[in-house]
Amino acid sequence: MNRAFTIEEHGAFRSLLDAMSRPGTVHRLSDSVADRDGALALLARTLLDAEVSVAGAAADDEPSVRTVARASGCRVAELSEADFVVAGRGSSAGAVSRVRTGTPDWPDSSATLVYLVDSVAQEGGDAVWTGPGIPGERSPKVEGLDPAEWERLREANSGYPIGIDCFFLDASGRILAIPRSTRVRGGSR
Amino acid sequence: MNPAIQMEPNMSDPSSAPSGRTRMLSIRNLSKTFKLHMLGGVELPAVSGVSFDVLQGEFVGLAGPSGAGKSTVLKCIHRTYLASSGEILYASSRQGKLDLARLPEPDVLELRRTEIGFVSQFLRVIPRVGAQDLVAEPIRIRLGLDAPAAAARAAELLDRLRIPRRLFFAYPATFSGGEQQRVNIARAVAWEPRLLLLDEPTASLDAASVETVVELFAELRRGGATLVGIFHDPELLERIADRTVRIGDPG
Amino acid sequence: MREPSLCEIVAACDEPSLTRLLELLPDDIELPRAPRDGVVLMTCREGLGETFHLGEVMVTESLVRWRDADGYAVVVGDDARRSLVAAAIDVLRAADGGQAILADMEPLLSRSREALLSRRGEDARAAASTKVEFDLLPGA
Amino acid sequence: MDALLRVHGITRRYGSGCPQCLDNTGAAAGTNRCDACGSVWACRDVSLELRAEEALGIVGESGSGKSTLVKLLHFDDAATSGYVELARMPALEGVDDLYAEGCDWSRDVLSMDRYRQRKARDASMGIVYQHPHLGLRMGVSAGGNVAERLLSAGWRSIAAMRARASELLERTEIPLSRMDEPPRNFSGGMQQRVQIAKALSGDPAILLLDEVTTGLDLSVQARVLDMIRTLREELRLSMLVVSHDLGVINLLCQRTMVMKNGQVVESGLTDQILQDPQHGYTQLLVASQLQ
Amino acid sequence: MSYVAVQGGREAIERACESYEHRRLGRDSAPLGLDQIREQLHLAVDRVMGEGGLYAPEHAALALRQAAGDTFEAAFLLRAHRATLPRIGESKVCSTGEMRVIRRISSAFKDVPGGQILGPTSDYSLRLLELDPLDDPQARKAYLRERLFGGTEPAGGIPDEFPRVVDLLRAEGLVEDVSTEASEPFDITRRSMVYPAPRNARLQSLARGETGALLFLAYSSMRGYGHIHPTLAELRVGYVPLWMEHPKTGEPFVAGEVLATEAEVVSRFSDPNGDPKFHLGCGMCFGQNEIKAISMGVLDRCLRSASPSCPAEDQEFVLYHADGIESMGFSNHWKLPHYVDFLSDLDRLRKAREVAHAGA
Amino acid sequence: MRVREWMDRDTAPKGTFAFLDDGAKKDVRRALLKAVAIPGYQVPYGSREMPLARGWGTGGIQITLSMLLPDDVVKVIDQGCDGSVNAVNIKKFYERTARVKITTDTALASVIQTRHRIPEEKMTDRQILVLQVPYPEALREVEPSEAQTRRMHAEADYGRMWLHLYEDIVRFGEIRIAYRYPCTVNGRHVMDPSPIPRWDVPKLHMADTLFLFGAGRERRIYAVPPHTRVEPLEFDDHRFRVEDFSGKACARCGATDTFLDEILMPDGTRTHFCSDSGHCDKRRA
Repeated sequence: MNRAFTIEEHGAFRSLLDAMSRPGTVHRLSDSVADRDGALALLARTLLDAEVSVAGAAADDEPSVRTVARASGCRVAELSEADFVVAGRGSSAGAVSRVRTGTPDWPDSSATLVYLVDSVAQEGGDAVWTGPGIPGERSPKVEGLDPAEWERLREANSGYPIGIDCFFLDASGRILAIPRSTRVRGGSR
Repeated sequence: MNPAIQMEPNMSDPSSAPSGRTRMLSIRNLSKTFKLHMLGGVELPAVSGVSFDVLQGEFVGLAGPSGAGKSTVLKCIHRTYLASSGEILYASSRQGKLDLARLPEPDVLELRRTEIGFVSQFLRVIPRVGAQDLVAEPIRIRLGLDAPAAAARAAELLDRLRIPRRLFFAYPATFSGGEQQRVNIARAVAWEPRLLLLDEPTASLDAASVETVVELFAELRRGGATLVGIFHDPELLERIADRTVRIGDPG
Repeated sequence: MREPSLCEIVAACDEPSLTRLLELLPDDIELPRAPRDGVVLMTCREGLGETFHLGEVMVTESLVRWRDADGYAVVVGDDARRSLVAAAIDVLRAADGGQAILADMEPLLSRSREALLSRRGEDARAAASTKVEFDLLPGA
Repeated sequence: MDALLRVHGITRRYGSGCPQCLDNTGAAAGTNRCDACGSVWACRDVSLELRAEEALGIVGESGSGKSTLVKLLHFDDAATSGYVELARMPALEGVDDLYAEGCDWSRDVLSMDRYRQRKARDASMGIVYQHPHLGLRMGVSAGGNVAERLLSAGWRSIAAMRARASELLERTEIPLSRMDEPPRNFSGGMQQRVQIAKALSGDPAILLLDEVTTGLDLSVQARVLDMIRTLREELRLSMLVVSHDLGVINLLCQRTMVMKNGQVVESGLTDQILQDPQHGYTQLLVASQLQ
Repeated sequence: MSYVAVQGGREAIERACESYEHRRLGRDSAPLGLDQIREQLHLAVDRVMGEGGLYAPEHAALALRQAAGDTFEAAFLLRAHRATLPRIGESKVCSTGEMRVIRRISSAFKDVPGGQILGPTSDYSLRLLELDPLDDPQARKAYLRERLFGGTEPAGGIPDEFPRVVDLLRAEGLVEDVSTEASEPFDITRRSMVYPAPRNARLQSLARGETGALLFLAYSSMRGYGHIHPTLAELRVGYVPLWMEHPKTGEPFVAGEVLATEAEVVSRFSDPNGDPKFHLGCGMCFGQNEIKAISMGVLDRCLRSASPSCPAEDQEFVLYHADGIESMGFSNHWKLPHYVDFLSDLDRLRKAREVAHAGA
Repeated sequence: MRVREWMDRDTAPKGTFAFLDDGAKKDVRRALLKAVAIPGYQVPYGSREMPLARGWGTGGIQITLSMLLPDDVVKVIDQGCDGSVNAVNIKKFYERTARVKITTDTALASVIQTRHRIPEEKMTDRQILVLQVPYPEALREVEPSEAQTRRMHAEADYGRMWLHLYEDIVRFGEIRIAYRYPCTVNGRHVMDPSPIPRWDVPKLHMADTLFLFGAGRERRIYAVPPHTRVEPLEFDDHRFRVEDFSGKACARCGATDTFLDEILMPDGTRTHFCSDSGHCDKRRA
């Protein structure tokens, strides 16, 4: 195996882990990746393999799905079966309500969503995030995300611990996460 | 089968009698047939086409030969038996005019709780409940008296019915037939029902007790209660009932 | 008895034959990736019809390319050279122009096949000699 | 009087079911097991309404489905179909998403997730099983048994829980000196009374009683039954009383449902069921009753 | 400075490893060859492969040598090695019907179609320890070869395929139908077990179970803490072809052969649907390990009990505790220091005693 | 690559960076992300066998290996001590397979793997603590069946765990659980914090550090993200208490605010030393 590749994946995972542990903070997957497609492929290589599957939230997410599948060798599945779901253009087009959210016994058997957005920033948003990983509160900003998604996510995560976890991947390959444990108050975006 | 004597066959509105007194009960064309599945579905007619009225405050006796179905009529009114056909119209103080033959069960229970009492020939013994508690229970629950007041009232009734005080806390299951029946009557009258159905309440009583019971019934009536009853002793019936309705001979 | 497969025959080669087979391989066989050892999950159907994973088998896998054709082989055990030879023979059989080389290899493979069959024949013979012969009792 | 609990066509089937099932099973067929596919219809299309402060009896022989019904209502088992609603009551206001805005009735509790089912159940119901070992932890002290539901409900003061346990054990006539003893040391009747105390600990509006006196000596039975009567009156409980014993039903219940082979064959006022049974099976049951 | 117990051990640990190795290499004896282990201790090799869940005779022999003959340790080495290997893929569904049989017996019928093939087994030998070493092992080997292969070929030989005894019973409708999962079998090496476990997951788990653990549990059922009194319908030992699929052409091919043991047991009957039928159980494992296959067959049936009434019928009990590597590792870990836990325990005990004495 | 090249070259180095194959690492990573998203919930994963025995930290090792970077500085402790058998073994393994730097100084480490202790020194938001877990299921104390405990977590049915504590208090006047003290995480899941002493439990609450828990044999991974509520189970009138070291001090560094090992001296007396050896060294330096 390519050792440099392997180490790059280790680094990307540390960023993903950091992002998920500290919701609302911004991270870069790798210094050598500065675009969304590259970052998406790296994310896929880091986390996915033939044991899991990917789906697109909408029909026009097909190219992103191909990127993920090619980079990782993972399977392509129906939306309702997929472990990872790519939502391009900042919207799931309502797919959030159809992806797996886990079961009471196995809340982890849920999908992880990756939204492709314009840009992410740790501050400047008008909603207030609280919960594990957040000292006090944070108001991150996600540009290029369909404002309706927030309500959809709130709905999907209302039955905690059942729910879904999301990454927002921006045009310059930066990433920000929101796990199901985060509570979002106010704001439309 | 002979139809029962009909008092006012044309009565159409049971809520007001010509005399001006309220019609409390109006039995219309009541029939009851028992179907015995264990005997291949054989049908035993008990009463057929019974109609009569009872006015508010009246004491109406049911008469007729043994097996005529007097008790059946009484139990149909109490809904212990399900009428096969006919109507049993009852003027409830709270719920208005009702057909007891078809009233939903929870409403029947409500009436039994607040308006209609029944005295059977036998005391329904409840294990481990003493005589005084047994009588006090309906006073507490239905009249809403507190426990000491209910106990006092129960004691008074039991005294009048000459239940020895030493038996107040004893379980009635151990009592003689007469004692049990007196407790039964005390329990039935204690909560002052609006309509009291009596199924041979004095059958096993001595003469002195019968007199006390007659007095108690009289007191109930002075309070406005209506009574319908069966008595094994025709003379007693003659003496205490305002009038008698004859239930037909069995066919 | 089941005809031994190419992979089995190559795996059964003696060391000199294997060396010779490697020498006979054309120089321009491409290895898109090096032969790798790994495991194959062995799935079995048991006597009651259920399919389950009996366990993993250590194997070596090779993938080769030659003249626009792909050759592939998996041999049981950790032996990259045998796996590579089997994959190469696979591609020689599939591609145009492999016949001459294969003809050179044939005697080696054939010898190995014979040896393998003979070994299996011994197993069968030993088994047959332990078969219980029930005599039918007379008068039955 | 208002209803607290409504059950609509609840069914519990074990097995896959088949088109012949409905003809092959039920009271008329005399079995709850389908010959064609082997499915068992433990409970079939049962509906009922339990009113405030009423005791509703469910009578039937073993295999009639009465205990299954109780299990379904207590979420010990999952129904195949049908739904169950709970009336709006203060104790249940804390359960998320149980009532729709402005509705007097909850949504179907059978289709809620188990977390909320459990919360709803703990806040509204208590259960007493025939076998004390089902309802009690035999190795945990009597007081601890009573405290368990309080702990589940979020009580966090040892002193308060012990006070509450003492009160309930006293009510069920368990000597307080034995509060810290495990029920495994107790007699059957005493175990049953601890079970009742435990069932009452969460202040339930509804008490489910499953053959609670079966297997007890007659004298012990009488004591337990009397206690239940008293508690019902004092605590204004609604009860669902399951028993094969018409005597128990007669004593405790105003209304009664008769079940056979998973189906309800008859329901009515208890005295009417006993004195004027309509269905052949009920007549047989009444005729077979020891007096 | 006085003795300080807070630090230490690195050097001692190194020396302990070396000491083990030194002892293992022996003082005066010749080094142990892998081919010797593989050929002459083949049952130990088989056992290690089965419990290690990896069919790799060379590596198993290596592991046995490195573990100084400790099969637990050797199986553990094999599994640890497996963790470093990529999974190249899955085989096609392989069938024991294709097994190249070296041994096959049935205790259910005297003469079964296909015959009773006793094969290589110690079952019928006297368990007398051979105190006199062989004068000439080579001569003995030659003698045995002559006995086995020397004469004329036995008439008929053995068939390529053997009918299954269970199938013969099934044709008569005498054995239960075991419902099988149509879907992809569960893979316990990739997913954490879910209870109730599907049968295919249970079989996979038992197939890599520790022989002694399976025997103990199965024996508890046979002896009376359960209800399985097995009759061995069939026991087979032989080589099963490992079928793979060519990724480019899609053609199936045989990558090699895997030695395996399969046991089918029938047990007392019951009438699940009105029609009394025998219960069945199936056991199968890598290598020749007959006790394991039989025990697994018994446990397979036990674990299908509708109402578990003894430990051997409790899925969690059996499956969580039958893996030798896990139970051995965990038991070993008690040898690690537990100073902190124990001190914490002491603190609790002292406190409770204080309370008790204060109350007294 | 041509066939000759392959035959002529040196044998390729066996083994990958950080030992585990890619599939295993990805499985662990996916589980870790779920674990962080549902604090205190045990995520199942495949769990590969490691060259160390089950029970010797295989869960923690898999977590560390799936995220280790060559420039990480790693500290490994067992019972608070860098020199303990288990810690030495694991460090050797990391050095060999990932060539990371090893330290005994908590402050210098980027990843700390531990068995049974949390360092005394307050950890920062740049650090990750990986805990080795023998029993991931806090409820195992009261319920042996996995199917049952899973149901209990699903329903947040923790009455029996609380009852266990209640009974202890009634019987012994004290809660007997010494280590592995159950905690409620994020107000929802009851979690086993691994066999750390009660002394260390408060360090999990609203910390700056990410805590990852790995149980290899039991195939579970769970996590406590930073700034997360971790509350030991306690009663209003019977509070959670840590080990009592009042009146004792480390015989080596004099600390009175650390978890102390009790050492039996050859003369039969007892003395105390810091359990966290690295911290003790630092104080003496």
